[in-house]
Amino acid sequence: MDFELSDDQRLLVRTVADFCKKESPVTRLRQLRETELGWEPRTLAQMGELGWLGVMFPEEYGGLGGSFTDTALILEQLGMTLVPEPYLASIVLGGLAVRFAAAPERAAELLPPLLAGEEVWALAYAEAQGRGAPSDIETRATQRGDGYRLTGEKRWVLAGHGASRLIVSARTAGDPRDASGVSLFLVDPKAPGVTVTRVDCMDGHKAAMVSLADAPGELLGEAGAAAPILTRVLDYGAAAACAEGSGIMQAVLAMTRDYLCDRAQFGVKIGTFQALQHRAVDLFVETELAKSSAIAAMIAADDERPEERMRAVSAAKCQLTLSGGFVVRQGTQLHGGIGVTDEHDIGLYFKRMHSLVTLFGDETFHTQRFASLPSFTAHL
Amino acid sequence: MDFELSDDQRLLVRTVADFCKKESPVTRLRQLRETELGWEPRTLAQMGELGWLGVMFPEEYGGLGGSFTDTALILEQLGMTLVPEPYLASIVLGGLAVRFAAAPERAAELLPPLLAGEEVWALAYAEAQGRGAPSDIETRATQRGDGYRLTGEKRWVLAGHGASRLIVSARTAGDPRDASGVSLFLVDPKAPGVTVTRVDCMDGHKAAMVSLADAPGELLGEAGAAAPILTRVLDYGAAAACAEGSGIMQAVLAMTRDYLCDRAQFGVKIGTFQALQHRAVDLFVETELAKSSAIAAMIAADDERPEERMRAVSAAKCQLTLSGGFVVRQGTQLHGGIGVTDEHDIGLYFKRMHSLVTLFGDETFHTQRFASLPSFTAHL
Amino acid sequence: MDMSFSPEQEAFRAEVRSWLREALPPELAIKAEHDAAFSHEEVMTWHQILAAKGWVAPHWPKEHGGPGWDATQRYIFSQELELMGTPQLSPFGLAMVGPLIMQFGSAEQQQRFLPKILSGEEVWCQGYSEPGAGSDLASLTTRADKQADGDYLLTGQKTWTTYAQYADWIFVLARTNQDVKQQAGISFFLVDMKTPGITVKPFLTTGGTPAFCETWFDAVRVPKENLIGQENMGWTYAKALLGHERTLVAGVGISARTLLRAKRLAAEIQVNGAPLLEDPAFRAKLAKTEIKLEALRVTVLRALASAQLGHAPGAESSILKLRGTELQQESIDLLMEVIGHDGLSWFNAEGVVPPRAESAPSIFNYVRAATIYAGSNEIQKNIIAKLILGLPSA
Amino acid sequence: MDMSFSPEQEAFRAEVRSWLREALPPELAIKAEHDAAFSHEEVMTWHQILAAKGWVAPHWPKEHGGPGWDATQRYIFSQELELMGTPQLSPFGLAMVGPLIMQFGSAEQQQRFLPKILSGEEVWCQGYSEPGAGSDLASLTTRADKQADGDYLLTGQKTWTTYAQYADWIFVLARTNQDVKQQAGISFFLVDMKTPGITVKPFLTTGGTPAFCETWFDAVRVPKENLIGQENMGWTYAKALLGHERTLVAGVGISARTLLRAKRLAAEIQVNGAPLLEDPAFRAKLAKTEIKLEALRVTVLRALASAQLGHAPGAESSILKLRGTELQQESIDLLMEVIGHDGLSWFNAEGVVPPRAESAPSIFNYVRAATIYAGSNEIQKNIIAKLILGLPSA
Repeated sequence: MDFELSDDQRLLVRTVADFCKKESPVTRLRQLRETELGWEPRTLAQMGELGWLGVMFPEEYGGLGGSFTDTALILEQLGMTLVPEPYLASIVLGGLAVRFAAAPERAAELLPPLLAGEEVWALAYAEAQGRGAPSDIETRATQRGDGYRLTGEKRWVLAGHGASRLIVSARTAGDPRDASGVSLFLVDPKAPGVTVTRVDCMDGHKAAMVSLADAPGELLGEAGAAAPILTRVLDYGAAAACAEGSGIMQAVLAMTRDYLCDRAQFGVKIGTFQALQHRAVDLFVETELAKSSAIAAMIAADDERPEERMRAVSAAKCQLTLSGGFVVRQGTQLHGGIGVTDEHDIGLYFKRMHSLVTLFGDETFHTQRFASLPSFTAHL
Repeated sequence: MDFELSDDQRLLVRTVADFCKKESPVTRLRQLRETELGWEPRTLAQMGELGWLGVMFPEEYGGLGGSFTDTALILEQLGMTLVPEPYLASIVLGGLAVRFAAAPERAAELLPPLLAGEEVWALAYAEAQGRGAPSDIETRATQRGDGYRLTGEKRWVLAGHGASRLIVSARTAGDPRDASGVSLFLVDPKAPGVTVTRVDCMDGHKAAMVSLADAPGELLGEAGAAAPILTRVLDYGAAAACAEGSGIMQAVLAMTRDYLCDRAQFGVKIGTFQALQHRAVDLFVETELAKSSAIAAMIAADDERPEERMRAVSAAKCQLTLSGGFVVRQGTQLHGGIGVTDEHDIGLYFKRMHSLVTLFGDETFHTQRFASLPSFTAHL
Repeated sequence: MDMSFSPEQEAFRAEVRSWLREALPPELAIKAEHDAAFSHEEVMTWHQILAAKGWVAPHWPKEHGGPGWDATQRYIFSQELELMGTPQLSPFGLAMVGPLIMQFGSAEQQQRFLPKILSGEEVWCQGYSEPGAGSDLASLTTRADKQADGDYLLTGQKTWTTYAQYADWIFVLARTNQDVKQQAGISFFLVDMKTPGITVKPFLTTGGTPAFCETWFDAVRVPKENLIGQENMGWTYAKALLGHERTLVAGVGISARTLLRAKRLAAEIQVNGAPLLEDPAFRAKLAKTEIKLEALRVTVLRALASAQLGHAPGAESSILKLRGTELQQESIDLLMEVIGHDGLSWFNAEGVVPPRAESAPSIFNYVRAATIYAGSNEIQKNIIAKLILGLPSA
Repeated sequence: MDMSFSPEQEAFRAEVRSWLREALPPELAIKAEHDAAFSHEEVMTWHQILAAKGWVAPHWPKEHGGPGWDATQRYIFSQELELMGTPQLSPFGLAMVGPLIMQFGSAEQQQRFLPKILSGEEVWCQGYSEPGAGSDLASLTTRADKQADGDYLLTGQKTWTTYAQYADWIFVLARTNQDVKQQAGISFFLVDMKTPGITVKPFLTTGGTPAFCETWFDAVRVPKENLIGQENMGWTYAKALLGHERTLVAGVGISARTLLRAKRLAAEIQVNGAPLLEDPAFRAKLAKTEIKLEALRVTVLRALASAQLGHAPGAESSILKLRGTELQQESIDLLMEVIGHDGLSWFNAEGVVPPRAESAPSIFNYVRAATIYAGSNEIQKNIIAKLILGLPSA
């Protein structure tokens, strides 16, 4: 048992924190949310050069061979200043989907430019029904010659508007919600039959609605076996959300504390009011607890035993909803009027937290999953 | 729409409040919980003489022909000083079960001594399984000659240790949880085959475990039709719990406020600490809200339309759990160390609140019932 | 005690309901059906329709153009509006400065202003808060300097002037005496927004809409006729205003409407092959919020019934703002949980998300203001602790 | 970072588990299995068994008789105790005065007292709070007056002296200097309970058991050898003690055990013909508490891991008391909800309710003390606000 960062990790965290502070304060998100793309390709490339994108990928794919913990530590820092580059969408979701679904040699061909920050990928798994459950999809892929054609509607494809490759889930067999029969495909967003419509997200990010009408797709890995892979990738997504959310809470706690020390009303700093002090302590407590469960999830995310992984990830995602929801709400409340102006940064943290809470399984989903694992009824 | 008390009601409330203050402060419960019976027959008789017991019963049964609201107003006052006489157990549960189940002429024979405070009755409806659901019982009654014989185990029969009559639910047909087939019987606790074992309750009240082995019982009303009657009686019980609980909250709020004004630490009254002030306000808010929903329930309890009745009663019972649970917990917390000594009254309020929250359907039961009523999905 | 409605009251309900169905223009009815956001113009259209019917100000006395309803009728009317989802009227004229002018204004002021508030000809906004005076409103520094001719010159900055960009008039608290402390030197003015020297700059809330403005006054001349009551008594008037229609501030209708919307959407959204509304755990969650809202609704009724009997607002009315705004937030939070990933949507084209879901993300953000404005909930608690519970001051 | 256990650590776990199964006497094992309440004698029996094995003080250094385990081993040991439901040892000697004597006591004091704490020969209790000095402990008035011979005469009243009726020794904070303010004039004494002038009167808590006592000191002679460290430095020592094994105070094991008990009972209790544990809404409720408890458990692990590296307690350790006691209450509340009407039972004969449910009502009441004692949670928040968040003082 060891909660200490290695020297390499410590250096990594310091480097990312420096970058966020100096090169990507919250004003960057503010500017970039007004653009069509929402991020800067050259910043992404810079992250690639620094090795941040490939940190958890094997070396043969162009990565550094680290763990998901390394990725999570980066995301925690990026969360603190709301860095808008699509790390979670492109690297965690897109990259890991290909890593785990594609045959190793194909993955080795595909991944290097992604991890170098030269490309952006997007994972199109969600549809109108099913709340993003990997098996609850109606998009179908049918074999035509030596390729596949896909037809269906994918929703809220994060970073899909700016992606050079889409990884799309579709049924090659079975009915919606059947455990098997789900496959993953590589789809060129410019191919005939693919319509990508950019949509704006509350948090300033962008996404796409993707319409597929007999669109060509390349099967990744084995047909019909992608549901557990997607579940695993979405668990990485959930753990990533917890890490980023932990960064957000730390930032909100710090800015709230500063505001309480700074703002005067009734002739004194409002931080002297005991009711507000105790509320600030509640923020602190929730931030620390969510950090703990995020740590457990980032470590467990790499666990090969699905039950261990799911237990820690579901616990952390629930805790994120409880703690994160509380921290951004009460952080806003403690800021008073200024906190509900678009001008103040806290609203941007509030918005991003909602995305993280919503995506990759909400509280209801993860509470129920946690309660359905054998570990929940162990020792009875 | 009218939330004003009538002149008669106002007088009634004043009289009961005076009685509680002068003749039954909390010390009475403290003394009587050490006795075998737990209440004083002469006080009950006094209540009967004053007309408090029969207030909601028709005149032909020896009552005053009032409404349940009158009863609830009395219970609210009794709650304020934790008056130990078994009003809820004997009059609301026992009396109303006979009123609604028995043929009118039989009810007219039976009820007068109860309402005069000369007798105590107890309703034996709960068994080990089923959480007190009227139909989920295993006790059976079989016809023998012109009477019935009952066999089964009844649990937590409130006031059952001191009752001269037991009203017992048993199946005359059907299987556990069948909607029909439940009947109500009048059972003499001294009859052969009846074993009444006194048990102590946390709140200082007493109850009985009742074991029936081929015990004789008199059928009340129609065989097999008692489940809806029991549901109605238990709804009265729940509404009564809300009224009594409302009185408890008001008392706890008042004593907590007084303690905050009185206790000094760090050289000042602790009521000057803003965090404690705001907590006290939370107590106040919850007390007012619970009072509102208790009022709605006491009015709706007499409603002949089951859906209207169940909606208001379930809402109030849930609100009692939320508000009442909060008020006694935080009231205790605000009292600090003294609040967890047996010597201080607040612990007695805490205990009684738990009984009220637990009995006649807990939060889970009433939330689910509320959500299953057609009104919950009206206007969709 | 009685919570039922008499046959006359039920007949009144039927009359209101049938008139509303007729009167709400089809384009507004569709938006109402979908709980879409209404534009200022649409709100004013609806204001004028209600005004023409004589129903725009249910709580105004008959002599000033109210319909002469009792509290129960007003409650029934508000319930029917809630069920239809009609646009919410601006409160600044109807609920705030109107009643204040009735109570403290001169006969001339009443004749001059009240009819145009009723008709909607003149739209009002509120000039209370300042950048340095939020919760501590009495520390405001906008000054009104009396001139030789008795008029005033108004100088200062107000913020949170809701919809000032659409307003014809603003009511302003300003300091007329610099020498006395805090509340004592404040007066209450009615100011024409067209007066030279006024600059209005809308700013975005976190809801993404320009609901609020900064409003600057640079030596703005206010005629002496536009002072309400006596000089330096403005704080007293403003405080009395807080007593008006406190029941409105609970926003039970808003929360109930949001919950209804959440249920409607939950009935459509499929999770695990069944409507989300059928998920027992989620359904219990919705039920719990509805139960809390019911308790608040009865509390509002208690306050209304008490007011109808002419009693002063009781203890129960003080909790309405506190719990009402909390439940507004809790219900929109539930709605957002219902719509799931569609709640990510931010001002996209029509059709991207189901119509009923469209306005939710903006409200989800904006409604954070509810526990802050009109006296933050922390300030409310201070007041209750002191005035109702009588707890000692430090 | 790593949350897994090494093969050596797993082997250690196996050793602990198998020893516990052997060592726990059958009559205690049955009580443990049912989570029944243990008597003082039973607790001491278990103390002596652990002492004989050398495992009674996992956190004591080896030179004073600890087993020499690292933080992970101690954690594994505590997990295994939790899983078995073994009696909880009194903390006053082992976790409180023992470590304090190690840190601040003289060599003579260490030799005199530590072995008998370990062996269980001498049972300790704590004399801190007074009727007028609860949260404001520094306002205590018990006085220790120095005599000509250097000994002290102790006079005053202590309250909340947990299990003083069973104690051989008490550690006491008393005022040795009346002229300086608050904390400055307080000293720390070890007092033999057999000294003349001590009166102990147990009183009932709301849990219905005499867990606490009032303890009076009437000119009780305390030899000068029993002063810890320097005169007037007692507050400093007591504060340092708070740092010891803060992780214990979270009570994760207690809460986890309560949850397990709730689940076991919920699996047996039939509602609507199915186990309560299968009710999706109720199961989600249990899961949510377990999830919060998991977050706390990891927080404890973070604190332990940090301590193992010799770091000062980090920010994370300050929340353990706060959240840990809240979860102790939340989990017993759930247990009470599970047992339903059996939770009405109050010290009835065996068999009236299922064995696992028997002790629940008493604990349900008693555990309200957890958020009050050892520095109420409000005091904890004051401390965190000031020391960790650095918020300004009024």
